Order: sequence, then C-alpha cells, then structure tokens
Amino acid sequence: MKPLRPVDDVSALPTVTFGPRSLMWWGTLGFMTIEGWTTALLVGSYLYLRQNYEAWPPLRTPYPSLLIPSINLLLLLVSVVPSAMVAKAAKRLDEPAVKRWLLVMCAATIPTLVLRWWELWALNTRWDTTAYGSAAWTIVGFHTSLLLLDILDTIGLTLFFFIKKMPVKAFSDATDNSFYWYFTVGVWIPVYLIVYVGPRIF
Amino acid sequence: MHSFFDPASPQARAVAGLWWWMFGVGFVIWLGVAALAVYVANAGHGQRESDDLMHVPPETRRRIERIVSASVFATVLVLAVFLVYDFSVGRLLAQHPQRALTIDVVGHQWWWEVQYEDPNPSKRVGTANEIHVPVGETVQFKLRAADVIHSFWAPNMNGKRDLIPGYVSTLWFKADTAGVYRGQCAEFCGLQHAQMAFYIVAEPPVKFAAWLAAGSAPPEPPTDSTLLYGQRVFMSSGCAVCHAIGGTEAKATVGPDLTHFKGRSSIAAGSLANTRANLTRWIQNPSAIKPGVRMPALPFKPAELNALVSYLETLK
Amino acid sequence: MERRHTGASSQLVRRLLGILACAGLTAAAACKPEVSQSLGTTSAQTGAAPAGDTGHLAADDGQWVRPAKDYASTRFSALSEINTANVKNLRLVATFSTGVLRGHEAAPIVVGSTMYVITPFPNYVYALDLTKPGLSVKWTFNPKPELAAQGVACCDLVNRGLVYDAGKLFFNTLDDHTIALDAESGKVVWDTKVGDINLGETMTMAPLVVKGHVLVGDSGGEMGVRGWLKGLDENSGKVVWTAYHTGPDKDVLIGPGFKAFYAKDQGKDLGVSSWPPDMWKIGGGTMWGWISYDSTADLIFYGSGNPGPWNPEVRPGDNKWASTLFARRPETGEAVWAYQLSQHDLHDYDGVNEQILVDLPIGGVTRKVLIRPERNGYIYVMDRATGEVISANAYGFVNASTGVDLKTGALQYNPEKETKVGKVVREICPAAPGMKDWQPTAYSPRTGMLYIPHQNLCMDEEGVSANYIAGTPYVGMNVKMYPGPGGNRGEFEAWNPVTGKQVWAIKEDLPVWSGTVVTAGDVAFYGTMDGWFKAVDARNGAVLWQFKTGSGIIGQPITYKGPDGHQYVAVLSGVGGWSGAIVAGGLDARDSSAALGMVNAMRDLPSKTTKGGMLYVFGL
Amino acid sequence: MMFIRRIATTAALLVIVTSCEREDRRLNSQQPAAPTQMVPEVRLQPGPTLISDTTEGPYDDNAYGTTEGQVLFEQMNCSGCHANGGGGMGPPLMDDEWVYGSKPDQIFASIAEGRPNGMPTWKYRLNNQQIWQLVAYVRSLSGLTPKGARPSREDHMMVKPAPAQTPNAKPKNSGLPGSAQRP
Amino acid sequence: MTTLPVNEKLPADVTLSPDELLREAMALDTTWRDKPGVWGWLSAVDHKTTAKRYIITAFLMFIAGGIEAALMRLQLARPENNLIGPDRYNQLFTTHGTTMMFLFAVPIMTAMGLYFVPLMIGARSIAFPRLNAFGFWNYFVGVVFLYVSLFANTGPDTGWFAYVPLSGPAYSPGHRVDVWAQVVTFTEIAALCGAVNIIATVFKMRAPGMSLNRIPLFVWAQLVVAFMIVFAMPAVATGSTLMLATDRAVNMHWFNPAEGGDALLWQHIFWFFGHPEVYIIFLPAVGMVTPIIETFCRRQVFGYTAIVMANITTAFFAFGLWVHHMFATPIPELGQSLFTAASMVIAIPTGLQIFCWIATMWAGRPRLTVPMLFVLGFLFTFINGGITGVMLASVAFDKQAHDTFFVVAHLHYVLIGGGLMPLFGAFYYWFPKITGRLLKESWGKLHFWLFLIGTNVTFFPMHVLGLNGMPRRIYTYLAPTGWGPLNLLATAGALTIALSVLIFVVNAAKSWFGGELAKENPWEAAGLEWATASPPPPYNFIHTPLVRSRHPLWEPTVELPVVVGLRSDRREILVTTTFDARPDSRHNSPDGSIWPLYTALSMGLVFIGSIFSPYFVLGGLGVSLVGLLGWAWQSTQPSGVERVALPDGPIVERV
Repeated sequence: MKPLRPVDDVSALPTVTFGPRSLMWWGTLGFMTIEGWTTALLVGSYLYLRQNYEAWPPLRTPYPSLLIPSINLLLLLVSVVPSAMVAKAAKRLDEPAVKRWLLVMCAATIPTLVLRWWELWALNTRWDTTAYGSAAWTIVGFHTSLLLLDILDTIGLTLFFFIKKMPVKAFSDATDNSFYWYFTVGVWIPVYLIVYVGPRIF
Repeated sequence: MHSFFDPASPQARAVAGLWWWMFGVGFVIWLGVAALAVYVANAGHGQRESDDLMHVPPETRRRIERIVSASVFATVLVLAVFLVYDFSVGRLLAQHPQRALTIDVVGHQWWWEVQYEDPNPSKRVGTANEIHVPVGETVQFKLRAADVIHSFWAPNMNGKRDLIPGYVSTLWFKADTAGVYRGQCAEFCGLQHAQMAFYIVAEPPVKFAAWLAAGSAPPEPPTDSTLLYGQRVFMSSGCAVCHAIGGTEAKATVGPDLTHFKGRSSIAAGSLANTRANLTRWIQNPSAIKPGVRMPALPFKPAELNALVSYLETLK
Repeated sequence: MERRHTGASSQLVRRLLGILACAGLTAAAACKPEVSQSLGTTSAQTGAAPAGDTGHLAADDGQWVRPAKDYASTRFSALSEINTANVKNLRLVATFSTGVLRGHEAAPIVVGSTMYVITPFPNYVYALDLTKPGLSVKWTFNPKPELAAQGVACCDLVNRGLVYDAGKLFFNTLDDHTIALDAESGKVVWDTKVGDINLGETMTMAPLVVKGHVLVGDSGGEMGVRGWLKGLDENSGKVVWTAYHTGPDKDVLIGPGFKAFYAKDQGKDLGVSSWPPDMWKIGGGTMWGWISYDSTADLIFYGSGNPGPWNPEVRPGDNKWASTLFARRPETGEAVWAYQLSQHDLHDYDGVNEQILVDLPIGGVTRKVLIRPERNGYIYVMDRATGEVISANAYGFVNASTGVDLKTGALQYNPEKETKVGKVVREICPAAPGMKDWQPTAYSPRTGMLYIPHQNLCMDEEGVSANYIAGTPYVGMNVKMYPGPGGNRGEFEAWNPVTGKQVWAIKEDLPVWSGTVVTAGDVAFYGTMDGWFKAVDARNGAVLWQFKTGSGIIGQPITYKGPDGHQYVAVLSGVGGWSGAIVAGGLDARDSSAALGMVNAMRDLPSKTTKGGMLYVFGL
Repeated sequence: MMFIRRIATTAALLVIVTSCEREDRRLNSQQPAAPTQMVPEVRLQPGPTLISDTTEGPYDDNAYGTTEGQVLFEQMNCSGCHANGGGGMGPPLMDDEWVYGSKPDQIFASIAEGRPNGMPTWKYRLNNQQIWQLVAYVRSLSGLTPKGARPSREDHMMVKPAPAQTPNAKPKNSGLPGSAQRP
Repeated sequence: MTTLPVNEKLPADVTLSPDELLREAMALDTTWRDKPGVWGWLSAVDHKTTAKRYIITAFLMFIAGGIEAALMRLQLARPENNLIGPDRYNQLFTTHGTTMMFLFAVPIMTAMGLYFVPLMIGARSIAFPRLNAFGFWNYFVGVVFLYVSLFANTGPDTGWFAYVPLSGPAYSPGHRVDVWAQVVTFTEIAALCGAVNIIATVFKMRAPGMSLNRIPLFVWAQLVVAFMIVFAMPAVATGSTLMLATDRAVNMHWFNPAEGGDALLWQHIFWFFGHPEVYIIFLPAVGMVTPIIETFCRRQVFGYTAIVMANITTAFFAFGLWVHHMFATPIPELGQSLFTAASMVIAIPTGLQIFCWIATMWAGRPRLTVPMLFVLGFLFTFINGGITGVMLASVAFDKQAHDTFFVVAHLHYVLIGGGLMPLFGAFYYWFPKITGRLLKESWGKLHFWLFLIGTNVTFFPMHVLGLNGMPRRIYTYLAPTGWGPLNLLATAGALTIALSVLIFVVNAAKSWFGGELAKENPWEAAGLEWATASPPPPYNFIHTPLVRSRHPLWEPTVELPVVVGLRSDRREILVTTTFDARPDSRHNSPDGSIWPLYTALSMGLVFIGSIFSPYFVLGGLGVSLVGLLGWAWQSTQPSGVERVALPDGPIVERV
C-alpha cells in the first residue's frame, strides 16, 4: 500500500447545499426524466393508435369535456406560486415561512387531486370501451400517480415540519419537492393539450 | 426440401447469393481479426518498445493510429458495399408483380387455411396446409391471422412474413424449380407452434391448372356401402361440425377443408404422412400426436373408424 | 264455397273491373277532386282480383281479408266513418287475450262477421264472432308446432298473419307447415310441411293467395338456409313450384322469359357464379316479407332476404339472388325480371319489404310503378313492368351507401363503412334492421302519400369467423346498435313518392315497429313499442288520439266495418320481434350484442313495457 | 424451527397444488367422464329429502379449460343464439336465471342432451371434454366459477364486461336446496 | 502531464502516520459498518453488500437459466423426443429468456457497476444507498416470484418478448403472463434505481481531480448504460405494466385490433427497449474488457477518447434500431431500409473498440492469465456474433433468418461472447478484490477452454439449423427434417458448458473459503479500486484519493495523494463538481434502514396483488405509504450542526 499524502482539507466545505449542488436534486432529476419519458412514450403510443381510427375520438365517443380539466390546469398553474414561495423561503432557511407556504401549497394541490377524479370522467369514455379510451385513461391515470406521489410527499413534508424538529437538510428537501412539483405541473401541460384539447383541434 | 440452401425461386436465389457473399466476407474478416488477436496476444511486442506503463513511444503510437484508422475505414467500406448489395437484393424482392395468382392464407392455431382467389368467386379453391403453385409464375400471398401472430415461411421460396391480427401482409415469389418444399410457422404461436408446417408443391403450369380445375369440383360421391357408411359417420359425428367436404352437407370452417384431403401429402399440418395407418392413429387420439391440438378425440367404434377412414381415403 | 280455377276468364276480369271502377268512382265523389284521379287508378288496381269471393271481399272496404288489405299492398281503407274530426272520440270496444306473450306482429283479418287472429308461436288461430258482444270465440285451432322450432327462429317467434281466400284460411307455422283451415269450422283442410327446422328454416310470413296459389317463403337468413318462395295449390296444398333465391337458373326459375333491366342482373347462373363454391347452398336469400300482385301484368313482386352469413368477407361476389326484387308469374313461379337491391350485401339489408303498386304521374306521364321503402334506406320507385329504377331517395340518414346509380342500378357502397373481420367499423347507418324492417307502409290515394313506420338506428359492426353447422346460427358478426342522428329511435313519416320528399314526420323515441293503416277519413293509425296506439291526421301528422295498450305494439292495425255497420279499428298489442326481443325473450342488456346487437339500442324497453298478447278493438 | 419449516412446506405445497389446478393445460389427460347421475332440475320433490350426487365441473377452476370452452362457444355457434351471454334466439346465460339448473352436471345435460325449447343436442358432435369446457365457460359468464379462472376480455368488439369482471354470483333456480346437497 | 483541476493546498512533505490511519480507520469502521444481526443484515445499505447480494442472486439465476437451457437441449437432442411436453417446454424457454435477460444479465452488469463504480471513482459510498437496497429487494421479490410461479405451473409461456395477442387476455388465460409482466416490472424498478444511483454517483461523487476525461472506461460504460436504462426501461415498463397488464386485468384495449388497439404497438414498444437492452448488457462488459487488457498487457488502452465516443454513439444508435426485429411484419419498406443502414452503422463504433483493444495488446506485453483468455474468447465469439448481426441487418436475409435457430445462434454468440465471456474474465479479475482471495488459475483455464468449446459446439450448428428451416421455440421436430444430428451436437455442447460452469462454481466456492489470500493490488492494476484493502472496508477509503491521471496507481509517485477533512463520526461523503470534480460539499450519507426492504415488500404486494384484484393495488399502496412515511421520518432525523451553503449567500452554521 502506498503511503497516503494529504494534499487538501475539505472540512470547511458546506454540508447542506441546494439545487444542483445537492445529491438529492440529481436523484429527483433522474426520476423526473424517467417519469417524463414514460409519459412521452404513452403519448407517443396514444398518437400511434390514432392512426387506426378514421375519427378521433372514435365515432360515437364524445369529445373530452374541457371545463373541469381547464379549471384543474389553472389550479395546477396557480399552485406553482406557493410552491415557488416554499422554495424561496427554504432557501432563506425561514422555517415559519416554509411552514406557512407549505400549508398554502397543500391547500392548492390537494384539490387538484380531487378534481382529477372528475377529470378522468371528463374524458367521456371508459378505459374498457375502445383503445382510445384505454390510451387516454392510461395517460391521465399515470399522471395521476405522479400527482398523488408528489402531493403525498408535500403532505408528509408539511406534517413533519409541524410535528417534529426538522434538520436543516429538510429545507433542501423542500426545494427539491417544489422542483418536482414544477415538473409534475409542466408535464401536465402537453398532456392536457394532447388528450383534452387535441381531439377537437387536429 | 426445407432449406435456405436450395433456393427454388429467383427471390430465394438472390438472398442465398447475398448470404454466400456475406458469409465469405464475414468469414475472412473473422479469420483476420481472430488471427490478429491471437498473434498480438502471444507475440509480446511491447517488450521491445517500452517499459513505461502509461505511454507508448510516439512513432509506435502513430503507426497504431494508422492501422486502427485503416481498419475502421475498411469496416466502413465493407459495410457500404454490403449496404448497396443488400439494397439491390431488397429492390428485387420488392418488385410487386403486375398481375399474379393470389392466394389467401389464414393462419390458425395450428394449421394453415388456403384459398385461391379468382375474379369469379365460384372458381375459388379452398384447401389447407398444402399450397400448389405453378412453376415460372409469380404467386402472391395475402396473409391474415385468425387468432395470434403466425409467420409464413418457406425457406426455399422466399423469406418469411408475419401474419398479424388486424393486418393483411403480402408476400410473393416465383417458383422456378418444380418440387415439394416444406415450410413452417416461424413465429411462436402457442402449444403446437412446433407442428404447424405446410408444403409448397411447385409444379408445371399445365399440371397446376389441372389441379386447380379439379380443386373446384367436388369429389366423387361414395358408392359402396362401407364408404357410404363412412360418410354417414362423418356427417353424424363431430367431424362435420368442424370440417367441410365439397358437395356434401359438411360446410364447417373450424378445421381444414377436407374436400380433396387425400390429394394432400400430409395430415395434421405436416405432422404425419398421409397414410391410412397414420390417419387412423390421428383420428383415434389427436392430442397424442399434437398435445393441445383443438381436434377432439371422438369415441368411434372400430367399425365406424374403419369406414370413416376408408371414406376419407377416397377424397382425392 | 265455389271453387275457382286460377285461369279465370278474361270476361270475368273485365266484369269485376267494371264493378270496382264504379266503386272507386263512388268513393272518389266523396273526396277532393285533386286526388280523385289517383284514387281511381289505385282502386282499379286494388280491385284487380282474379279469383273467388276474395275479389269481392277485398273490394269491400268493410272486410280485411289479408294483412296488406289489397294486392297492391296499400293498406288503405275507403271507410271514412272515423275521420279527423271524430277520431278523438274513439273508445275501446272489446279486448281479447291471445294467451301468448311473444311479439304479436300479425294483422287480424275480418271476413264477413268473423275476425281471425293468429298468434305468435305456438301459432294459435282464433275465430272471433263479431256479432256477439265481447268477441266470443267461435273456434280455436292449435297447430301444435314443434317446440324445437323456437331454437332456430332468429328474431322472436312472430307470425305476420293469415290470409283468407275462398272459404279457407291459410297460414304458416314456425315449424314450416303451411296449413289451410276451413274458415267456418276451423278444421284442417290440408297441412303441408314445406321446410325443415333442422336446416334452420322457420316460417313467419303471411302467405298470399294469388290465382289459386298459396305463396309462402321461409325465414332463416341468419341460419345458413337456402331461401325460397313456393307456390302451393290452394286446394290440395301440393307444392306446385319452388323458386329458390340462390343457385342455378333452373332452381331460381329463371327461364327464357327472363329479362333483367340492368346489365348487372343479366347472365347465366348468376346464383351460382356470384358465390364461392357451394356457398349458394347455404346463402340465405329467404323470403319472409310481403308479396304484391299486379293482375293486369299478372306479376307478383317480392324481395328476397339477406345473403348468409352476415360477414360479407366469407362470401365474395354479388351473392345473387339475395336481397333481390323479383317479378314472377304467380302460377308458374317463372321469373320475369329481377333487380338486386343490395349486391354483396354488407349489413343484413334484407330485401323483403313491401312494395306498393300504384300508378304515378312521373315526368308528366303516368307510370305503373312499384314503391319500395327499402331496408337499405332508399325508397325505390320502379317501373313494375321492366324493373327500371325511376328514383331512389333516402328517407332517413344513410351513410352506408352514397346512393343508387340510376344508370347501372347498383347501390353505391361507402367503402369506409364496409364491414371488416377483426375490426370494428363504427356508426353504420342504417343499422342491420335497416331504415325500415318488415313493418309495412300504407299508401293513401287521397293524399298521395306513403305512411312509413320505421326506425332510426345506427350500429357498430365487427366481422368474426362464421362456422356453418346446419340448424345453428350462421352470422359471423358482432353488432351493437344505438339511436341514429337525432337520438330518436323511430319515426312515422309521410312521404310523397312523386317528389321524392318527406312531407311530415313524427319522431318517436322507440322504433316504430308496428304496421300502419290509413283511411279515407284521412286518419293514419300506428302503434309504438311502449304501447301507445295513435291516430294521426294523414295530411299533417297531428296526433289526434292515442290510447295506451297493455304492452308494446308491433302488430298491424286494420280497420273494418262491423256487422253493425260501424267502422272499427283493431290491433294486436304484445311487444316482441327483433326490436322487442329484450322484453319478449328476457335478454340481458349487459351484453350489448344480444339479439344481434338490438338489445343495446333497446336497453330501456323493459322499463317502458312488458310482455303481453291482447287484441284491442276500437270504435266510436 | 421444525414447526416453521412444516408450515412453510405446507404453504409451498398448497401454492403448488392450488395453482396447478388453475393453470394446468390438460392436453393429454384422460377425458373427464360424463356425469353418472343427472341432477334433477326441480326443487320440488315428493317424499323425504333426496340426496343427490353433485359433481364439480372438471374445468370450473381451470383457466385454460374455460378459455377452450370460450373458443368452442364461438366455433359451435353457441354465440349465435346466446350472443355473448346476453341471449337472443336463446336465453341469456349471464343472468342468474337457469331454466334447467346451473349446476355443472345440469348444464352438461343441457348441452349434451339438448332441451325441448330449441336447444339442440350436442352429444353426438362434441366429446365429454369439450362439453365440460363449455360448461365451465357458461358458468363463468354468470360468475359461478372461481374468479381467477374466468376469461378476461376477448380480442373482439367490446360488448360486455369480461367474465373475470363479473361479480361472483349465486344462481337462482339451481336444483336442490342447499341442505340436501352432499358436499 | 495535464494540469490538475484541484489545488493541492497542503504542504508537500506531510504524510499520514500508520497510527493516525489506524485510528481513522477504526472510527470509520464503527460509523460505516452495517449493523450486526438479522435485523442489521436486512437493513444493510452498504453498496458493496447490496451489490454482492445482487451478484450472487443474479449468478444463481444464471444457473437456473442454464438448467432450463440444458433441459430444453435434452428435449431437442433427438427428433420427436418425449422428455418434455409443449406446455412445460414453453414455460422453460420463456423462463430461460426472462431469467437470462431480466434476472441475470442486466442485474449482474448493474451490480458490477454498483460494486465497483464508487471504488473506481474513489467514493465512500454510492449516492443513494437506501434506494440501492430498495432496488435490490425489488429485484429479489421478482426472482422469488418468478420461480415460485414456475414451480406452481404458472411459469410464463409466451416467450421472453411476450408478443401480443398470444400473451394477451384472449389467448393466455390464467396468470402465467401476468407473472411475466410483473417480474419485468420488478426488474425495471431495480434497474432504474440502479441507473439513477450510478448517474448521480458518477456525476457528483468522483474523487477530486477525476475530471470527465479521467473517468475509468468501466465507469464510462456504466454511466452510458445508466442513461440507456433511464430511456429504455420505461419503454418496457410502459408496455408490460401500463399496457399488457392493464389489458389483461382491467380490459383495456391497447392491443385489441378490433377496438382500435394494435398488436404491432407492443413490438415497437418492446423492441424500443429490447434492442438497447442488448447494449445495456454489452457496454458494461466491454467496460470490463478494457481494464483487463490494460492490466495484463501493462499498457494504457489505446484510444481512450475513441472508446468513450464509441460507447456514446453506440448508445445513441441502439435506440434507432428496434425495427430490425420487425422486418417480417407488414411495415413500410422504406422504413426498413433506414433501419438496415442504422443497424450496419452501429457496427462501426463496435469495430473501432475492437481495433483499439487489439492495438493495445499489440503495443503491450500480454500475459495470458484467465481473465485475458476470456477476453480473447470474447473477441473470437463476439466477432462471430457481430458479423451475423450485420448479416441480420439485411432485410432480405433477415426475412429468411428471423425467428429461426440462426437468430438463436446469433444472439447467444453476442450475449455469451459479448456479455458472459467478459463477465467471467471480470469475475477472475475482481474476485480477489471482492473476497480477498484469488481464484485458482489452473481450474480457471479448464473452465475457459471447456466454456469456449462448449459455446461454439452448442451454438455454431444452430446457424446451419436455422438456415435449414428450424424455427426457434419449437419443442420438437420430425425426423425427416434432418435436424437431428446437429441438434444432438448442440446438446452435447450445452452439457459441456454446464460442466465448465460447474467447474467455475466449485473453484469459486473453494477459493472463497480457502483460496490463496490476495494482496491489495494482486495484478498491479491502475484503477483506484485497487488502492484499498481486499476486500474493501465498509468506508472504501480511509481518505478520499486525489486523482491526477487516468491511471492513478500507475503514477510514478511514491505516495498516493489524498484529501482529508471528512468527518469520521458520521457517514460523510465528498460531493464534487460535475465536470471538473472539484470538492464542493460534504454530504451525510444515510445509514442502514429496514424501510427499503419493507417498501419493496409492500410494492411486491401491489404488483403481485394487482394480478388477482385491482383492490390489492389500493391496499398495497396503503401499506407502501406507511413504508414511505417511515423512510421519510428516518431520513429527517436531526443530524447536529450543519454548514449550510445558502444559494445566494454565505455559508451559515445551523442545527
């Protein structure tokens, strides 16, 4: 074994970092890529199946309704604001603000999940009637699972902030949680356009 | 009779030519690279050059660079030639015939339904598991699947084509050598994928025309009493609810059409030679020969079985 | 009863014509001048009866001796006691329970003072005395058909009626017997078995007696039968001739006298060469609908049913002579001309509908035409001497085809709606029962309009494999029906055949599966499947009166003059038939392909009506 | 420790035995016999309670056999009359009403012998194995067989919920009262 | 020598005394060692522990798959043989394919990465050790599930690519295909967890100074493959879990042509994963070849950059070839030609790498040790498979050879040659690092020769069989086909392979428990993994090494430069910058936890339960929720004073 010669001392380096400097951010990014790609594949398959139809949605299947999905889209977009405020407060290590905005974030995001139920039925078809229905339900359903996971994450984080002493690292986690929420909302925009608006336009 | 190496059509011949070329070039490349690897592994050149673990002398490096670049270039070249050759073969195969005898083939678990198309629908000829084609004439196949994916493959004639539910695929070839060629389902299709074969009988156009003409005529009705009894057994048992015999009341389409059954060389989709003994064995217990086959074993008495087989033997 | 030979002397015919012309003129005097001419021609036509007392009876508007009223199939009654002004006072006079709970599609008939009613399977025949209050039963006849026949009847166990001629009643039983009864005593005169349920044949049509021949056809287009029309000797029941609707010319009775108008229908043995080998033997082309007779030309007209199986991919070719309109000689069955309405039929468009024989002013000339509101969605107006199509206009929403090419006579299919194996083709309109199924139209010479009860259904179809086993269904199609555009499943429509335009229409929620009758009082009657019996103003479609019967109505209303000299209206109520199978057969609506896809369109019917079997008679 | 091992072994054996039955593709096996004794169709019986021998359908808990029954159901044109279970010319099979009883051997008898109101007799056309497979499929339509062995959707037009989605059901009009059945 | 990206700030004459090192090592050992006992064993998160479990399980799967293969070969040994019926045979070949691809090849390649990547880049651990353990347990649940099912006669039987509609609800009743779909789901989750881990680890945890151009080639290969997994595995997850399983369980119509679904969609989706899958197996293997050649030829590899670029191009092209598995399907001819060209182009980077290795050997002094022999075996065998692969890119020829034994031969040449041979070489090469003991060379040579001969005797005749018309996946054939003799030969070859593997197993077992002790760096190799003890301690390195070149241990310096300052009283790891690998922050790595196992089991409940009833999904999710909460609770325990780098401000200390 070669003798070791110390050439640098890292003890002054920070132990909690935010954003791309933190490992967790990379892990989040990795799973975002996987989930985003899965959504893209589903959307690709949806468009592939479209070639099998003379009309899309198939004849006798009504267009998806737009009211609830549009409201929900709006709500999702609005929910980005408290989410950004959480991240901003977390980056200041401002615990009261983080708690406050987390509550607001919960209040803004949980209804989206509730609305999602009607949003599924707003597809105006069942998953087991045609391949169109299957594809639309699967895409929206898959996004629902992302939504559910992220909302559970937010709820858990909020809960923990209120009931226990959180380590400083939790502030970094809170920013990653917001980061993930941006993704969840961002990925919904093309899905909304393709699944709900798309059949009416092209 | 069942081999890519004995092409019996221009299509298969072209591909076989491509293959022999690829084989030759590939073999030379393999031999060259393998020999080189053995040589460098044993020669220990490096000893003469340097003991520095991390670096080789610049002149050696340049020489190696040149050799590696040349090899890569050679690879690209060979691939380019291959690509051109392949495309030319591909274009030959893609030449859609102007007018061709069209044969509809439907893949079933686990047999092949065959229908010869004709603008006059009453001249259509149906058979199963054995396809007669005229030598020197392009034949087009329209391939469909009735249940799962099958793949139609007669290596002596042309490559395979998948039969996929929801799609109609086409395949064509021109047999140029008379003979009997075996083919087989090439896409895994369930329990009896292994025994889903068919035969292509390439014969001179005159003979083929005669065969086709005979195909649309029903067989001679039985006369002697055993045969009549056999026909009655057929009609009054489970046979008639699955099979059809032209000119009789049996017109079912679940199993192969038996109108000219004895004219075929094999039974059970190429599983057995079409002999009396085999036929008897097959009818007695089909799943003993093809486990999982959909044809049931029916409880025939020996006399019935005998008459039935005798009757089937007359369906020329 | 005096026995009349089929070859009635021309002298007699002339005499009858004279009498009837007089009758027509009398009637004409009572109505508006502008319609009198068409009435006159029609009546002359109508009354052109050749034989026996049926001629007198048919001419007598107080009677109703065959479901279609007259040979021209107008279902028009010159009775006018009940009219637009007083129809609102119509009340129930008598009822009679038939004791059967299947679809009652039959028309009661009235001969003299007796009303005869035939029920669905088991095909009881009742003779009801109209002179006694409350329709007392004179006699009952039970033909005791084979129970097993129920297993091969495609669309409920209906019977479309019996017919009276020369003292005898003629009807078919589900198990393929044609029976002649003595009308007075109800005793069997003869009983001929003309079909075989083991081959999938059943009989549901009402026979027609022409020149001493009882014309009967078989049902079973969904069972791989070979369709035919037979002419039976009226007196002995012997089969005089059989005209098949598939197969070689000699079986179809196409002889040297045959001349089709269009090239597509010309050729030798088309009934064989337009089929894959042997398939004509199981190719359907049944005959279970209506026959009309033109005594001047001495031709019967009728259409054959759908080719089998439904799945068109297994029967490439035109599939002649299924879905074909035939003109034949009644005594020999010899075909004079034929016109295939739906070549290589894709969607079960049987051609069995009624044809109404009238003379119409078309393009300034009066032409002898037949009018067919066809199942494929077009009203064909054709020259009945030659088979030329004069016009063919859609009388509802049609997308399965784009029209009829009047040059070639061919139906122009829409390739997008062509059924495919293994692929659902969506929104095919009209659906398999067509724009109009068997339910017959009436024609009023007073208004010059057709009164068409029909449905408005579309469907999804998927071709599947079809296996032929004699005596079992041979369909090869998954079907799912639903309401057509507009959402109303039925319509009662008035149509002007001269202009080829709709005049008025009543949209009904449920298919209008009943027949109709129109009177000189300008009232048209029809029933709905939820049990309403309605009287409407024939001129404008205003509903003037309605009565809720015990079950859905799919029968054919009639009107007659009772022994008391007053006009009555009678109809059988009892839901069923193809469209009512969900109630009559107790089907499960979770399977939308049940009853060949009809159940999906009728899933709410059980909540609107129940089984029944009752005769209703209404009077003022 | 011995105890745990014994439990583990039993559990493993149980898994193997139970799922063997459900997944088995009986290809070469001996054909199941026809029921030796027909179960009466009517509940009403004179005299003391009659004990009858009810047999289990040999394919009721066999997914492959049930699906083979499904194939036969189409090939033998059962679907022509009974549609995809909803009925048409024939009575519906997916409901809980059984004119001639819902027990496997009763259905076997209905198929094999035919029934007077139009059901043809199939015993000369199908062998016992095929009839038993049909029995399993017919029972699966109305949720009478174990759920795991019932077929899912077909590659056809969607016309009805798949048997696997049909809730488990108790039949009506199904032969003898429960107390009279010998297990 | 290139300039260093890292400042060497400390005086040049300080070295650490053995005493200091020992104290540090003991402190680190207490901090990092997995807890003892059954509970500790189940909660272990050390990347080496997890990777070892992976390797052993995957190798057991290799044996299982091999036994299945041997049984199939015995059935095919002669025509019309009656040893195994079609039903069993179908289950066997499906399980064989599924096992070898999903449960052996991909996991073991990932596992080698999970073991060696942190060691090779000088890291204490992996980025997300608990996620790593979770991944393994998922995989393990999948393994157990598949084999319990197989013994319960519920083995999948529609081939490892489970083409619909045969695998769809209408033609595969029962739960056999569901088992396949869920096993695939488990392995996908495992692979994705591994891939995310490797990406984060390689990007953020490299030793100071290990800039992108100094990353060892094995690590490069693992990085490229991790990216491939991230884009390939979701495809099969989509296909099997979101489409096939839902078609089967809740009547979706993805693949029902009647209702607008499409059987070809499955093939597109599957091969969009399936083709990259081959490279997911192949690239790590060639990543193993490079260090073996370097070490035993005592030369740094020729064309480092070229090989890295070759890896990256291969990865890109791998996603553009899937259609060449579908040439026999009715898809447009123009599209096919495009895929032919792409399939041929991918031969170029592969050829380039081979030439680079040969050049390296040429310039070096090869020692024919067992790992080297396996590398040579790899070259012979893989090139054969590669050439047949180029042949199969031809649409015309592929239509003949597709789905025949020719393809079986080709894919085994590629996977055994390109995957298994380097892997065996790697076993011999790294065995001493993992176990601290050397494998016996003589046994190894016997193993190699038998394996090489066995492979060629088994698979070479299959080329001829395929062209003579023998389709794959047939359980029997008739005597007149004339396929008997070559099949018998192939069976003999298969048994030879079995024998050789048996020799390896015995050798490994004997050596592990009583083999010759290995030194820290027995081969005098250059990689950082050899800079620590054999087997490596739980903390990998006492101090994080500092890297000045691609071959740190071949540096002519006497001492190994290290950075100090990481705490030893908690699991602290060094995070460096993505490109230059400058020290950036310290990160607290989590310690052992039972929650990954709990969560994996509850996910198992979800996926396995979903086969039987959708309600299991809801219930299972509820149970999983407990696990996730517990996991999160444990992850948010207070950890004392932290130095927080505010995003746009100074570093502050907070509790």
